Amino acid sequence: MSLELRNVRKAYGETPVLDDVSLSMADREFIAFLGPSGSGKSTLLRIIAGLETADAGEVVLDGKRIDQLHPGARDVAMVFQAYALYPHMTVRENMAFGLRNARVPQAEIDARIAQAAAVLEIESQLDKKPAQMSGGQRQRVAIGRAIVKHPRLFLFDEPLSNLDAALRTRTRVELAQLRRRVDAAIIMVTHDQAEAMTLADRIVVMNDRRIQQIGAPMDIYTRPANSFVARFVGSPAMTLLPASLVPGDGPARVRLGDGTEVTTRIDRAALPSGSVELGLRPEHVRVASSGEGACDAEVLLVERLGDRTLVYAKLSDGQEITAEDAGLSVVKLGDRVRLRIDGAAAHLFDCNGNGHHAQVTDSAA
Amino acid sequence: MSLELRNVRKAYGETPVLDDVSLSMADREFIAFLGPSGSGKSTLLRIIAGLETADAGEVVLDGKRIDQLHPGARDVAMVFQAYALYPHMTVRENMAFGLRNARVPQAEIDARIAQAAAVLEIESQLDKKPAQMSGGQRQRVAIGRAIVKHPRLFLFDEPLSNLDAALRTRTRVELAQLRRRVDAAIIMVTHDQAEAMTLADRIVVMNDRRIQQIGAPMDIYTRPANSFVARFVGSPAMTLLPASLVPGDGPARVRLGDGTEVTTRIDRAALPSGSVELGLRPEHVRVASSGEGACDAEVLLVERLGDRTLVYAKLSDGQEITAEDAGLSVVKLGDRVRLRIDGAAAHLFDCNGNGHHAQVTDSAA
Amino acid sequence: MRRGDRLASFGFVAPFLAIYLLILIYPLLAGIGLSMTRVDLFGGGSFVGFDNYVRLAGDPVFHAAIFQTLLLAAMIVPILTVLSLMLALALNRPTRDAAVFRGIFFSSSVLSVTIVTLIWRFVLAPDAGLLGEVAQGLGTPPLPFLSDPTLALWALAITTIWWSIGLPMMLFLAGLQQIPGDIYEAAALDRASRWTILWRITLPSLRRTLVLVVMLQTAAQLQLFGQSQLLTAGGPNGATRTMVLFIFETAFWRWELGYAAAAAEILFLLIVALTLAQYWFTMRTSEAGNGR
Amino acid sequence: GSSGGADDGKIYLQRFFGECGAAYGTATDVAAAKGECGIITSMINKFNAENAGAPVSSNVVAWPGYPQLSAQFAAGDPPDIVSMHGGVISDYAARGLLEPVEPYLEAAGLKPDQFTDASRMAATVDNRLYGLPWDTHGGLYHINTKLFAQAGLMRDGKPMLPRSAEELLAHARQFKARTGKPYLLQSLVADTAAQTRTLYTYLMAQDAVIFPDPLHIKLQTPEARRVVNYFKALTQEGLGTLDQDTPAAIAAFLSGEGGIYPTGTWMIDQFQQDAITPGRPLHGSYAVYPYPRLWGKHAEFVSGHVWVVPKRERTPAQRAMIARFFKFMTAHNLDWARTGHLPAVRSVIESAAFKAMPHRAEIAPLATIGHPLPGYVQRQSAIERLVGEEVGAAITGQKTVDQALADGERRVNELLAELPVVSPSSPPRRSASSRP
Amino acid sequence: MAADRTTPAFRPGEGRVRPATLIALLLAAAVMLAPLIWTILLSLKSNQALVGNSGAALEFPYTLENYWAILSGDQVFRWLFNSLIVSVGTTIGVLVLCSLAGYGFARLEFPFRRTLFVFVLLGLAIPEQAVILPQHQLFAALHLHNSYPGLILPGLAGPFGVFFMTQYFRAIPRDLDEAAMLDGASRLRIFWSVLLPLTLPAQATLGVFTFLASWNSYWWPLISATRSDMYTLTVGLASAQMNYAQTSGLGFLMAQAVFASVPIFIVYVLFQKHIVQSMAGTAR
Ligand SMILES: Nc1ncnc2c1ncn2[C@@H]1O[C@H](COP(=O)(O)OP(=O)(O)OP(=O)(O)O)[C@@H](O)[C@H]1O
Ligand SMILES: Nc1ncnc2c1ncn2[C@@H]1O[C@H](COP(=O)(O)OP(=O)(O)OP(=O)(O)O)[C@@H](O)[C@H]1O
Ligand SMILES: [Mg+2]
Ligand SMILES: [Mg+2]
Repeated sequence: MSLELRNVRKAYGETPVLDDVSLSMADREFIAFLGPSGSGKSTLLRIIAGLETADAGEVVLDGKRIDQLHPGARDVAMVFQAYALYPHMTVRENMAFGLRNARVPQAEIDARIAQAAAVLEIESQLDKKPAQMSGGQRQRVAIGRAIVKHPRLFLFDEPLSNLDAALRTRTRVELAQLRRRVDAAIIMVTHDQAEAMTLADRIVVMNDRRIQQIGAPMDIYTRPANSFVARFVGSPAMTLLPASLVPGDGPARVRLGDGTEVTTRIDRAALPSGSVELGLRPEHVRVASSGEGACDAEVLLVERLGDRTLVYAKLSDGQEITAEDAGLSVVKLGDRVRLRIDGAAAHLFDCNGNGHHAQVTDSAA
Repeated sequence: MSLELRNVRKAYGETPVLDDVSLSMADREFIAFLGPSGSGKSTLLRIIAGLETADAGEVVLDGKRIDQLHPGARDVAMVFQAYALYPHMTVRENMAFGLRNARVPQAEIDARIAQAAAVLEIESQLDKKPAQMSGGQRQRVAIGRAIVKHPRLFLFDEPLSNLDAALRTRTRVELAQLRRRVDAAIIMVTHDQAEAMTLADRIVVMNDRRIQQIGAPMDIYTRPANSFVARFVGSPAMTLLPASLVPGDGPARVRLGDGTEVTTRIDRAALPSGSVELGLRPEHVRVASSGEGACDAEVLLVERLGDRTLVYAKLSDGQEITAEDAGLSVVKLGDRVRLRIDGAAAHLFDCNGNGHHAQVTDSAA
Repeated sequence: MRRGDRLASFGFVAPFLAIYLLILIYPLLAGIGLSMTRVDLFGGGSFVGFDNYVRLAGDPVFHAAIFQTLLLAAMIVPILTVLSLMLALALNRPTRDAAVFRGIFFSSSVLSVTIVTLIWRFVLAPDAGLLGEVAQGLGTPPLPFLSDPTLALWALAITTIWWSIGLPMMLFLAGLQQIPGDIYEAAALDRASRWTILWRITLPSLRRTLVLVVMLQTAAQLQLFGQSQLLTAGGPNGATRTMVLFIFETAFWRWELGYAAAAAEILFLLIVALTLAQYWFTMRTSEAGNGR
Repeated sequence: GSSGGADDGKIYLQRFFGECGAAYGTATDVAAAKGECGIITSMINKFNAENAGAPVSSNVVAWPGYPQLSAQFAAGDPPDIVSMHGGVISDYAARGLLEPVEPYLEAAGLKPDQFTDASRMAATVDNRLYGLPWDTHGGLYHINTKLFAQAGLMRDGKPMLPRSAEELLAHARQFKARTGKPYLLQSLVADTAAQTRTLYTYLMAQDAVIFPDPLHIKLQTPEARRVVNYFKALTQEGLGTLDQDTPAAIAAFLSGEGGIYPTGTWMIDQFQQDAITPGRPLHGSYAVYPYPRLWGKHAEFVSGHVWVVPKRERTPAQRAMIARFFKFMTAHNLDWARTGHLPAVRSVIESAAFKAMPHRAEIAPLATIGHPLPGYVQRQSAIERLVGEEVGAAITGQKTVDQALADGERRVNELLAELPVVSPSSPPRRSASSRP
Repeated sequence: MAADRTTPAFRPGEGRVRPATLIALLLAAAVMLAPLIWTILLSLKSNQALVGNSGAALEFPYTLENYWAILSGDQVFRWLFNSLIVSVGTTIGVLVLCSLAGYGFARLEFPFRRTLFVFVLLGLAIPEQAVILPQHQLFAALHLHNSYPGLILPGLAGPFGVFFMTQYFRAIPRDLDEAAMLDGASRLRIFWSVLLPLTLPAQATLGVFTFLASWNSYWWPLISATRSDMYTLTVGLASAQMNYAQTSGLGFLMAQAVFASVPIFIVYVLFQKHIVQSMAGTAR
């Protein structure tokens, strides 16, 4: 299986939604489309599925253009955000519907349903109707309906967003397992970066009608192509602080608004002139118990996550910054704390928003 | 402000929903009701609001019984899960509605709305209708509608569950700020433990019609009263492994199903006899690069969160366990790894599910 | 979508459209042609241009019919709307009793106009009627419901309201079930009184249903016919002659097809104008704040 | 669909008078039948029994059946024999839709002058006879003699009928004073025929010309004013009822709530039933007479039922069967008289058998004093409605008399002015396409 | 402990009906029912007993003779049969046409879709009497009078059903169509297997209304079916009345009224559960 999108464009009336999107995808790859609401993720997915027609560009599956094919003839299966189960059919009928349309023999239909039901552990539910099932069960049925078709490509549109937190984690594990068991490529739309990072081989970060970056999850986390990606990927988000370059040689050195200076490991030569932003992940900004740190801040919110504590704070020039502390941190709202910035792990973004990263991979906290 | 619930009971028809619930709350306290779906959180909140009547028990606000009062007369304000904004009224009218009903003078109404709008940064939205606003804006309006009433007690029913991940984090910060600015107590219902941990002074963990534990967030995280609380609080969840006590003196020592032995810091004397479960937070189960660890496991799923990596694995006896590794972990699905268990931070749960914890507070990873 | 698709799509509406065009629109247009002729039931007419319309403009009987039709609609539609709304409010509950009551209030809707007027003649006729008996029991002279011009209009209005309360009630019930329950709880916490809730929460939420009911009923009541033909024969002194009765008499008694057709076209335009005016009015006022 | 058959002489008869298959579905004993429906049904049954192949197929229409008949004409598929009111014939005849029936009468061996003047005139347009005269019906004073006695208005066991307008007023006052009940029960609600009947009758009595020509009516005359003013005054004085429709007025008369109920011949049978039933309020106290002479001469507006033959292609066998049926019907005219209507056949009206029926002697004069409207007047039923509506408005006081008469005259003249100019001989638009 | 612990009602449809409301409802129900009960009582009295005295309806004895009279009429069962054919035919026709058109207007793209929809809605403003004569001429030209198609066709042209079904289809999530499309279903199959089953409550409602209107229609059958063996029940019963039936045949008349209403009452009772439920989409 290989999917290729070439220069896809789409507008609704006067509003452009996708602008020259190209992408190619390998066999059995799991790709996540990640981006904020309205960035065109669903539209792109629906163009692949054939539920929308692109204004320009090509969709090629295994070397064959499919953009003129009927959705049912494209060998793709889709799992909808709200499941879109047929409410008047039993689970079994839901799964069989597409196969019947494709004139698959009844024996084969039964076999595939039995197999999918076993994989998803919904054997006992086969004769229920969707209304009689819980959200999690419905979702498995929706996945089952896709599986039985043995498609070459699965499309998931925010499959987890309707589930509560606990169920979401469980289903995430299930999706990962599923992915090992089916012989097909998967595209999943999400705006939850944790989901994308956990599941995907590669992430396509979208914003503002365009693909911002394509890459493996860790690449995107550690080397965001631009400030949008930097801010969007990672939870809590990377702090971006306006800074000015301190003249000199060697790795780039910047000064923050409150006067703090930070030395990075970034090649000064690669940076264009103009103002920059310093990007800092929370794990690289530590609350310093003693005075060895770099800057003062006032605590705005303490988020205790158990194993670690996130501290949202305000620098003396009013810039907000997120820092991390130990799980049993004693920091309280309103405290003044000192923060130690790990310049070696810092990122810089130039005036065009493009990212510049340390030449050596930084190590985890 | 002080709120007291005394022996509240409630059943819908034959189904008991709340069973002898008592609770007292201090002035300006922020309490979260945390529990799985169906545990009666909303019901309890609605009893306080007056939207349901308890079958037995008392609700006392500032020494005065309020359980017979009309909801509008109780001096509480509620923010509903789906906001429950009046769709045909503008934001301003939504906020003014309750004040008009209470015959607050127009000038005072205007002043309160202006103030609340400033706090919530929705000044420019005041003349819009809810349908024209995004989810996050709507929610702020719902909070604004509560604020303008200057209640003595705010009630929030899962205020964040309808928001997407990014907005949820932002709103969490806002709620924390709000809490500092209003002179009132707050009760929030949630089934998201991170939310409860971040915001509340005390958490009331509910399950199965009863309060399971009341305590400060860190208390609950570090000293869960029973195995339900242990499993429910903390994300990812604490791993609970069946284990047998190894006879001997000193702190309790247990043997897992695969033969691994773990030495805890828990007082053996306090434990009743019978089987136990060993509780391990992921941060206390580390993937060991070399052989110094305690047990072997096979990786089921790798969840890369950027700054750290969660590893879901299976021990040789089939028990699942969650471990943590560095952000840039190289562990892959299907790998066999060794896990090092930090026995000093482990918990034990006896056959009644009651928790037993280390005598000395364990330190963070 | 592709061209063939569009044709195929059109195929779904085509059967209805074909029948609609043939059976409703063609006769309507044929009616326009007819309205320009002087012709009786058996054809052989002559073209007279707009003579029939000019005649209508000067026909006091037609003027009275228009006035009375509008008056009747103005009497029936508001009362019907308010009553059916009140019933819907009272019966919007899942209990068995409510279902029985709903059945009772819908029961009259299944009767034909012939039967309805038959029944109501016996209720309203001052001598033999039910109301007459009641009046006699109370020792007052019975109201001359069928012979006093004003009361006769009320007789038609009452009969019509009794007959047609079921459908708007059902529409309102449906509308009520779409209002989310939590805004009522929010209102309770906002200290809203029952009255405030009705006016500020329930009615605004029912707005679309309200518009639908008023429009459907206006269109229906402007076509009121059987009641006035069968109950009062348009009397006394033509005081209850509606436009459709006028059209019917002109066509079937006077055999002046052209004249009847002209009156029918006027009625059609009147209904279109009034319902569209209502529609535009409500859309305009709701557009103001609700940028959908 | 066609109502026509092959050349087997079957004919289609369409009538009102109701459907009573339940009681008379197979009855052939005409003498035993009761009521309009029963008698006519038995008659047709009998004819079918006497003729091979039950040649008459009958179709009952809802009263009065003209919308259906017009529809059938318009669709080119009218029946062969149709019951029709005399006043309606001119409409269809003027359009050339009816066949003159002289040939059928001739074939049946019937002569026009066998029929009474009143019944023959009702079927005559342009000097041609357009149907088999069947009966004459007109207005009658149905009287409650018990109340009359109470009011002191009985003499020699007979009710005293007024001989002038002044006398009627005096009687009415006396009646009201002694019984406390209205003298006249009038159905003024939803019934225009009664008012028109009264006006036409007393205009005819005064020799007033109502329709000077086919396109005009004259109502703004002293004669008309006199009549309307008079009944208005009577009603306004409370001597006549104001609020009753026909069923209410009938009910009031049957329960003895008033002295006189002016209505047609068709109610005699019903009232007589009550009059001979012990325990009924009307028991033994019923009498009936033609409208009294109040002004001028004794004349009365009447009409009649007629069997017409719509124009369409017919086989000789069918024509023969129509003639045969006419002959049969005429022979049974006496049976029809039991309904209360005056028979159309002269010899029947003069027969002892007829006179022996209750009240028939009293109403027989209708056949001589009765006049229908002239045959050249079209749209008589529409005109009757207009005139009745205006007269009713005047009597109930909703309009002044002058205004009502002026309006009535104007509306009728406008209606007549719109008559399309067609020659009576022009064929119907669609010919009988469905017949071979 | 307070004795009264019932939950107060804040959502509509909860809590007890207030006594004042209940009394008002009972009164209103009495007003609704009184004429109907009166009619039934009248139908159970002999004609003779009612002549001039309809008040006798309140007294014994009652009899079924009027109903026997109706049932022993030659043609009553023929008329009943005709009415059933026509009403069922019209109902099926309307359901088929309006479902197709509703789906088309709600879901499909074709030129002038919105304009056509408005054009169809205009039909709500066309009074029957305004078109009945041209219709009659048209049907005469097509030789459709005195036939079942002639009686059924005019009932199929009503726009209300299209409006109703369109609104209902619009309320069904589009996801379902798309899922079915991906399942390889043709447009017709999506319509037939996926969406149509979901409109069953709406079909029931529209079916009841159509059946009711068709059963009660009077003018068109009166002038189109002029042969008594093609009469529908309404026309047939009207033809069976004598003039002045309100006086001398009152019991019979009322029995006819009851008799003619029974089938629609049955239809209503069978389907009433769906009615409110399915109207939910209409007012959008
Ligand atoms: N049918 C449509 N007509 C007009 N505009 C549309 C339509 N569908 C989507 N859009 C617009 O196109 C843009 C992209 O929409 P799309 O649904 O692809 O976003 P998304 O990335 O999936 O967002 P979300 O996370 O909210 O689902 C949005 O601005 C949306 O408003
Ligand atoms: N009106 C009601 N009638 C009957 N049972 C109800 C009603 N409301 C709630 N319940 C039941 O009461 C129990 C507690 O419900 P409640 O809404 O308080 O749970 P919750 O903790 O808020 O759950 P969630 O997180 O899903 O909102 C559930 O089992 C629920 O099914
Ligand atoms: Mg989307
Ligand atoms: Mg809840």
